[in-house]
Amino acid sequence: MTIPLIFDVSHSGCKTTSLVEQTKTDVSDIKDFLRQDKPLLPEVSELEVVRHFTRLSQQNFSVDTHFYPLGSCTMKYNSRAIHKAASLPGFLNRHPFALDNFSQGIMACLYELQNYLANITGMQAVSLTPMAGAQGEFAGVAMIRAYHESRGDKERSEIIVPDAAHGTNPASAMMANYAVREIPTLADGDVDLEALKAAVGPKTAAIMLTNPSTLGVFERRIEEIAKIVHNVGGLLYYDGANLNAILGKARPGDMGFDVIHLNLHKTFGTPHGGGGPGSGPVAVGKTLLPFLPIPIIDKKGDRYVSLTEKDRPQSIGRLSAFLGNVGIMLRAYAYIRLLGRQGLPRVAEYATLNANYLMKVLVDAGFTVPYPTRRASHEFIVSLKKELQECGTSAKDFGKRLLDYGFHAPTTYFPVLVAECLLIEPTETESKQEIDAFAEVMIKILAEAKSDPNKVKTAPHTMPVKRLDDVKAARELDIVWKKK
Amino acid sequence: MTIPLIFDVSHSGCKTTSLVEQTKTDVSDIKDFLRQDKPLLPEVSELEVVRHFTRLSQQNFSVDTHFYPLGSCTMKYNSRAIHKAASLPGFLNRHPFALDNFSQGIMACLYELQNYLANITGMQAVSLTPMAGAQGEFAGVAMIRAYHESRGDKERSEIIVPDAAHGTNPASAMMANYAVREIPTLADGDVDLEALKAAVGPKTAAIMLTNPSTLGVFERRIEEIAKIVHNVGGLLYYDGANLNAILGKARPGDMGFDVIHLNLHKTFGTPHGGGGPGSGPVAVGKTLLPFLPIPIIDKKGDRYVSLTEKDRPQSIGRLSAFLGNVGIMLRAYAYIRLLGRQGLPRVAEYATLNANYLMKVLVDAGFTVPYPTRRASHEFIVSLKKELQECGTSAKDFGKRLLDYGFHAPTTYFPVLVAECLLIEPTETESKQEIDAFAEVMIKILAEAKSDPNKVKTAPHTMPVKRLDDVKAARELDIVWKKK
Amino acid sequence: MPYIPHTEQDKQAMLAALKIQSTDALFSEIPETLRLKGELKEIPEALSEAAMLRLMEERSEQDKAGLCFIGAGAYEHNIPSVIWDIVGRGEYLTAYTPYQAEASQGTLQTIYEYQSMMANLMRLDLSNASMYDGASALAEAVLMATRSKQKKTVLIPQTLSPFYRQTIQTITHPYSLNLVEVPFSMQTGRIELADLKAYEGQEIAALVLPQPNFFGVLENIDALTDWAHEQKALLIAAVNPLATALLKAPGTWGKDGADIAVGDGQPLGSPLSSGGPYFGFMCCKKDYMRQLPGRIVGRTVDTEGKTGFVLTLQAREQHIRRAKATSNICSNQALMATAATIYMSLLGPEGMQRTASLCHDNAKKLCESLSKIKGVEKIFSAPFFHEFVLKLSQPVAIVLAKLAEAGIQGGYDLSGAYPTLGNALLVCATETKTDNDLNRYSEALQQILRG
Amino acid sequence: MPYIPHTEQDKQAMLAALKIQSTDALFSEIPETLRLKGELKEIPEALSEAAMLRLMEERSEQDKAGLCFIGAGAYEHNIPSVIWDIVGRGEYLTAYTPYQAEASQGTLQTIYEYQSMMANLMRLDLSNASMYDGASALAEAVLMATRSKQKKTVLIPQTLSPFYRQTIQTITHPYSLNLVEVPFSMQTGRIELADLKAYEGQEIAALVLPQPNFFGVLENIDALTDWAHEQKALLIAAVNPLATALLKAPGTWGKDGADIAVGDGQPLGSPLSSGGPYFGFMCCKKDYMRQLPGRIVGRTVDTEGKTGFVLTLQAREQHIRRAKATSNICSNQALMATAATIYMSLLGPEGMQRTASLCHDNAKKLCESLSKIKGVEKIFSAPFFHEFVLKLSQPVAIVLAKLAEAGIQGGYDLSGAYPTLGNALLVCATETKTDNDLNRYSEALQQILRG
Ligand SMILES: Cc1ncc(COP(=O)(O)O)c(C=O)c1O
Ligand SMILES: Cc1ncc(COP(=O)(O)O)c(C=O)c1O
Repeated sequence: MTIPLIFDVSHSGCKTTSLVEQTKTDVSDIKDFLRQDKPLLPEVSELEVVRHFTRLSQQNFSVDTHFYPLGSCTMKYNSRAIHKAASLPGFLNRHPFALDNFSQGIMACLYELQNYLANITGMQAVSLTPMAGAQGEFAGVAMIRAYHESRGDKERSEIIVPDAAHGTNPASAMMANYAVREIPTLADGDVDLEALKAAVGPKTAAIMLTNPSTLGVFERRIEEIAKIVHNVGGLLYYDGANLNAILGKARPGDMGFDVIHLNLHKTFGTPHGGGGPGSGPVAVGKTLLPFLPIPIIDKKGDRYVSLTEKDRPQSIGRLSAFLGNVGIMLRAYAYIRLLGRQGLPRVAEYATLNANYLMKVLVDAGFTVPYPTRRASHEFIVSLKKELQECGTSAKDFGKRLLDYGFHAPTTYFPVLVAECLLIEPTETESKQEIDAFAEVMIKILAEAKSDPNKVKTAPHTMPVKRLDDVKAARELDIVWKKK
Repeated sequence: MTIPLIFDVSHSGCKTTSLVEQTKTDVSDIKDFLRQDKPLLPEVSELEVVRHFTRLSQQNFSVDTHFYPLGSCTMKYNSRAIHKAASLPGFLNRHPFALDNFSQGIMACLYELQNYLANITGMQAVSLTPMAGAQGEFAGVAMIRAYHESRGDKERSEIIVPDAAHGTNPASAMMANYAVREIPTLADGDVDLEALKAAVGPKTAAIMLTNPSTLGVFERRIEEIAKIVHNVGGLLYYDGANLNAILGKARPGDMGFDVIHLNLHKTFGTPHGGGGPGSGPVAVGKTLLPFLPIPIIDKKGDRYVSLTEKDRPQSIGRLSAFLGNVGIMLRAYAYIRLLGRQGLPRVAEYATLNANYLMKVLVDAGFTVPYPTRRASHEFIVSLKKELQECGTSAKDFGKRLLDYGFHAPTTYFPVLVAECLLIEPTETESKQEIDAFAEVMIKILAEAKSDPNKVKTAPHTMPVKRLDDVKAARELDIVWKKK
Repeated sequence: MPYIPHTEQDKQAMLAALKIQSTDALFSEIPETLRLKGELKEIPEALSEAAMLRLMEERSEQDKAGLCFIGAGAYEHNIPSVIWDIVGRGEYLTAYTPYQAEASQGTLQTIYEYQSMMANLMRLDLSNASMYDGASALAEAVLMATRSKQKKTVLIPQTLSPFYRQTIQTITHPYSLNLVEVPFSMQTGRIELADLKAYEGQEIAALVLPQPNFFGVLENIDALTDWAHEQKALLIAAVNPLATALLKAPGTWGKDGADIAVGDGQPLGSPLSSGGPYFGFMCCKKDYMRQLPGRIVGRTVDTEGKTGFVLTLQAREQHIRRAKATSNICSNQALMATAATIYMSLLGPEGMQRTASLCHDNAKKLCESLSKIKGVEKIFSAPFFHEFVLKLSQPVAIVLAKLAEAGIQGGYDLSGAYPTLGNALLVCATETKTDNDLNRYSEALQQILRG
Repeated sequence: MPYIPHTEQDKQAMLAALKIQSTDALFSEIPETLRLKGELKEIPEALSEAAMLRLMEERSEQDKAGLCFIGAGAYEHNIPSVIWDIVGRGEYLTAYTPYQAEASQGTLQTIYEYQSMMANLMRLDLSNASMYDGASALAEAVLMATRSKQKKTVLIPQTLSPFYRQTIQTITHPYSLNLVEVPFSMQTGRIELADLKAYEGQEIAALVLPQPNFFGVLENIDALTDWAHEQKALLIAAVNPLATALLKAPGTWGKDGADIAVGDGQPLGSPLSSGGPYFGFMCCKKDYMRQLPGRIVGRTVDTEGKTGFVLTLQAREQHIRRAKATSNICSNQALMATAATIYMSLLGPEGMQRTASLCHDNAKKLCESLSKIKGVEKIFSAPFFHEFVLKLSQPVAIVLAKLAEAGIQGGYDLSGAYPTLGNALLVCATETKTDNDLNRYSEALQQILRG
């Protein structure tokens, strides 16, 4: 059932008067500044709003309703307790410029969170301010730039990125005005060290790595890589989107990384909100300490204070108007308090157990994995190249068909270097039963691909809409509703 | 898609440890009292619980998702603001036995609500304690019994109820150990006064009436009825489930009623919760004042106090352990504050306008109404007797087919005296557009009944389940899940 | 206009369709004498949503009291955050009683699961879909027993909540039952088997048996149940459902088990909320099924054989049987039962047992430390669950007022309902209390009784 | 284990399938030297949900401050109760970016409606799906303008929030732009056309123009927009979207309208929340569409011709274009944009205009009464929206501390960012304030400055 646009429900003159005080107002003193037209917004009743958006919401798959094994996204359970904690009126109503005297409670949470994240990553210090992973990446690369600039080292114009990297890595390098140099991956999923050695040099500002990589394997020669890059004066950036795999098991700081960003909205169980808000704190080692973005929470005696550019003259500065996505930080803080010291490593154990188990079941059933000799991290790749060749069913088709069976699709066509790939990340919060059920459906679709490929190629069949036309969307662009 | 039972998702040993403190406890001192078996409850993860009940909830129609014109139920919009008001932590966390000093805020709300309801109904005083309409009815009839008993009038053993009455009316009379005497309705929908006159006498304890009646018309000779009953020493009970129709337009107290109950969960916009909780306050005139159930909130100087049996020795007593459904009372209080003095009569105006308009559209389209010469109140009846005879499609079939078109069914087969009836109550919170859309679908189904009656008779076709087997449910009773 | 979607244009179009000038004409059948002329004077002018919320916030803040050690039938428990986020979803919150089964499978399956959990928890054959509250459920159980047994005498221990006893009184009054109050032992705080001797040989329909009783004390359930059955009376258990996860289930009391179990479901996820909404539950042996009041959901199949759920056994109910129904109950407390279903699912058997144990532990600790204070004496000797009775050297009302100043809601004053107990205070500690909370109470009480 | 559903049995079965003894083996590819040996020492022991909530409640209560008259970029507004009840539904809250369109129509249609509302509100051709916040959105707009114009100079008024200016600095730093700060008139508190003369003839990529500006003052937008266009520069409007319902829409500024409009969406339903999450919005003329950063949703059809929604124009984005994308943004602030969509739907054009008018009215009233106080002077002459600047006879920090004691958060201290203004205080009053609230402020300030 498609749902009409809220604009189509609109009837001119309809309003809910209880939402705004109906007293008379006088704006005659600013009459030259006033808008003459009535903004073209919907005019609907409160019930119409409730019904519209409630029904719209029901058309979504979500963690709360479906297994959502989207690789590189860590779609774990988003605890309602941490949502409640962050939604306490005292937190919601606090103005970012409340006086320090009225901010000790929240600063205590943020200060402790900084320390927890430093401990978890094995780094020296943390700034929570980046608003998402990509902004964390930008902050990290900007710190790398600031570091080289502070040393008068102006030659460094390149950032090295493996071909398996997430798109934000090269894009963040670009945002920091670096040229991107891609290096290939070996057949076993590790970085090609020879290519790396050939690539590094005086122009190398840094390398950006994800470990475990987006191929779902741990980069085993990471220490060697660190040595190679450090030897030429470059720094190491760690993309922490995959931290769920090694939480409490290994730490980027110990691997030789100089800077890392975390995705609180992945590893630390904060909800994705249909695309955001997230939070992408950065953590640094000693080298980059002075450059951390502000604000940072510090403790002076028993009082918490917020450090600004005055306290941190070498800081790359501020990335947004206030403190970042504080509501998400509070959720991550609460999450860590709930799991505790023992709970965090358990996350990595069960996330990895689930991924390896599911991979095993699928391999046994005839699916192809590109790195069959490797342990999966918290996620793994299945390639459907063979199925495409033999049955004409693509990774996209498999993904869409999964929807019909009540499972969200894995990530498709990423990383780009594996043809027809599904990147599957079950997370630790899914049960063996759920994973078995998913595997069963995968196997069923594999059979369908052979017996009734058209069924798979035209999927989904049970969603509110059938397969949508992306090409038309881009060609005959309709991105803003207009009054007819 | 059917959803497995939570018991089928259960896997022994699964639990969410964060929900309960994991410290050691010692119950050895009560070991003789302990249960030896593990209660057969589900063992599931928090995510499994969230997913299960979220998905279950999506299988419901509700006011928030669908037009729900269920007659006699007043399925109006349930304001989220009043839900929020009643869910304030200060209200949720208050113990019913908190000291009076810590109860002035809540008692202020309840005291004012009593006064508002007295004013709205034109009665002298109110007790909020009944937990639903039916308990309000019991309280009312019990007061009537107490009144007659207090006068030593022991002969009165009958309560008169029109045949159109809601089932709770005779059932409540029975609960108060009265015999029920039914009187018929005339062809124009009013009570048969001759039958009434013949029925009343020294045995008459009271008459129970709904006005507007459940036939969707206003009982025009209510003053005469009052006189007839009062003349023989009987009292008049008003079932206030239909108060939405006359809110601020006419008052039961002015019509001669001695006692009434209200359904806060109908007229005052509190949510129905899939069957409850509701709240059924009773209001009385002077005659029954001493008998009101306790507790009642009173004001002594500028302090609020709760009256008990000591203050009200003639009270019928207490109907539950505490104050009744306080959370629902708070919602109704907030609702009245939001609508205000002008807003309440507007409810009746638009509820009645919607009903009359919809009736007109349907009549024009060929539907049969049993009282074509009458104004509809806030609801009206359509009889599908003709359609059943001609096409074999019943009121039930129409109701089920409506579901396929995204509308909840009206009340079916009530009141019992109109064959194949649909009792339709649109409420004031539905727009003309929605009502037009509903009418259009009704007309479409009427056409289907003629062209493709089987489609209608086997509806619904698009719900999570097809038509369910009631007979099997009652014959092969399965009302508790058992471990296989 | 709050919540009215009509524009002036809509209204005019509708009036035109009806061929009338104004909405006044819609009320023309109401006799002129009965038309309300003026305004509703008691009703204030409309508030905006924000103003209303601010008012309500002030009122709710005004009542903020300290740490809660009051029980007496309503108990502070931790409520997992999941519960009300789900129960508050529009699809649960704003649906009606699930008459249209195919469009109400969410509510229906939930209630079926509820019935299953309650019956399993109580170890009885079946459960209805909920009653108003524990007290009214018990009153209905008493009626049910007298109907089943065709006898009028019901034994009601004084260890049953006085509020429950009053409710039974009110609700059964029209049927002139013989409600006999059974006194308790001043020493143990419970009904002693020996004291029941007096009632032997009478025509008893039922014995009501609370567990734990109003004093928090654990009754001697097995012996009393067997006694009732020897008298050919029904045994109606009135239990705390959370405690039942830890304590013997009613269905296993004595040789044959309780016949009916009722109680208040509040401990299973309902906030205190000044006393409501909570919900009553009612379970029984299958022999009494057709006497059971209230709604029942059954599992069945659709025309294609797929599992589904419907309201069933409706021939007991008011909307079918009218004056011959088992009760007049129509709306119940479905939403609170939904909360309880989620509560039980989240905690599971282990979590509920553990929670009950934590309650017991905290109450024991608190009782120990309070009864060491000079001027405080624990008066009953029998074991208790999470409430206990103390006798104070000063009037309870005065002590409670002073405790309130120290940020402590000290308990329920028994001196009104049980004057023979003297300055008796009923104190409750649940799993919500930390050691620090318990200490705060003892310290404050010590201070007060010393001063 | 919190949130891990595996029973010991499940775990053993899975290990057995993998033919390993323990989960340790799963980490065997991590070099031994890198395996973390000890524990995470900084992380405390796990808390139960109840203990965690109690801690967080204490922390949040600890920060409870008085009536809020602070603005400076984050504004207290009434948030209709509907909004977060719906936004908090699991289906919105726990979905990912809507890559799988057919299983994400809820989010996609919502964003399409969001884009439509924002574009209509701004009177510009299009809107993206959201940015992180107003400041970073503006920085991206500056980059977008310099890319489009292939020029490096951008004029940035000092009436723009200092925090926005710092953010632009940080984000554009790698590109070594020429960011020129334009001073404001100390008399009017805004940029005067005459003062722009100095920049004429330079190679200007864009002029940034805040409305209202950081002081709350209304800029002379028409003249300044025309000036920018005469210089062949783009005009980037940085606006408060709620104010825009009342004030001239950027798309209608001057003869040709602003080219890009950005701002912070917080006033549209996001709670203050210590500064985030809010969201940035970004709208522009269609000429700049391919330069726009961030996600965009388009309307299309399915294979049966039914309407549906998908992410579109992805060739601008990092996951397709990598180092050649228009930005690195990936996750945005979708949920807050959802809240804004519901906010705008609820209030509608009339409600938003009325709200903005109430803000203005309250600010005017407060400004009048405060500036009557001895020791208080309103320093700017140009009209303002809902914020204004006062000069005090005492240091602002001291006055604010005293106001706080009286339960009033008096405003934002400008003396740090604008030392030349002296003891300057930026005060904001929105529609949340009653006359009584305004009086409380004046009385308190009077008291403080008198004493
Ligand atoms: C590996 C990796 N790095 C970075 C990001 C970017 O994170 P964000 O979307 O929070 O900007 C993602 C998100 O999908 C990712 O998977
Ligand atoms: C006319 C009428 N009276 C009484 C009742 C009973 O109200 P409750 O369900 O609250 O007990 C109803 C409910 O449907 C009704 O419609």
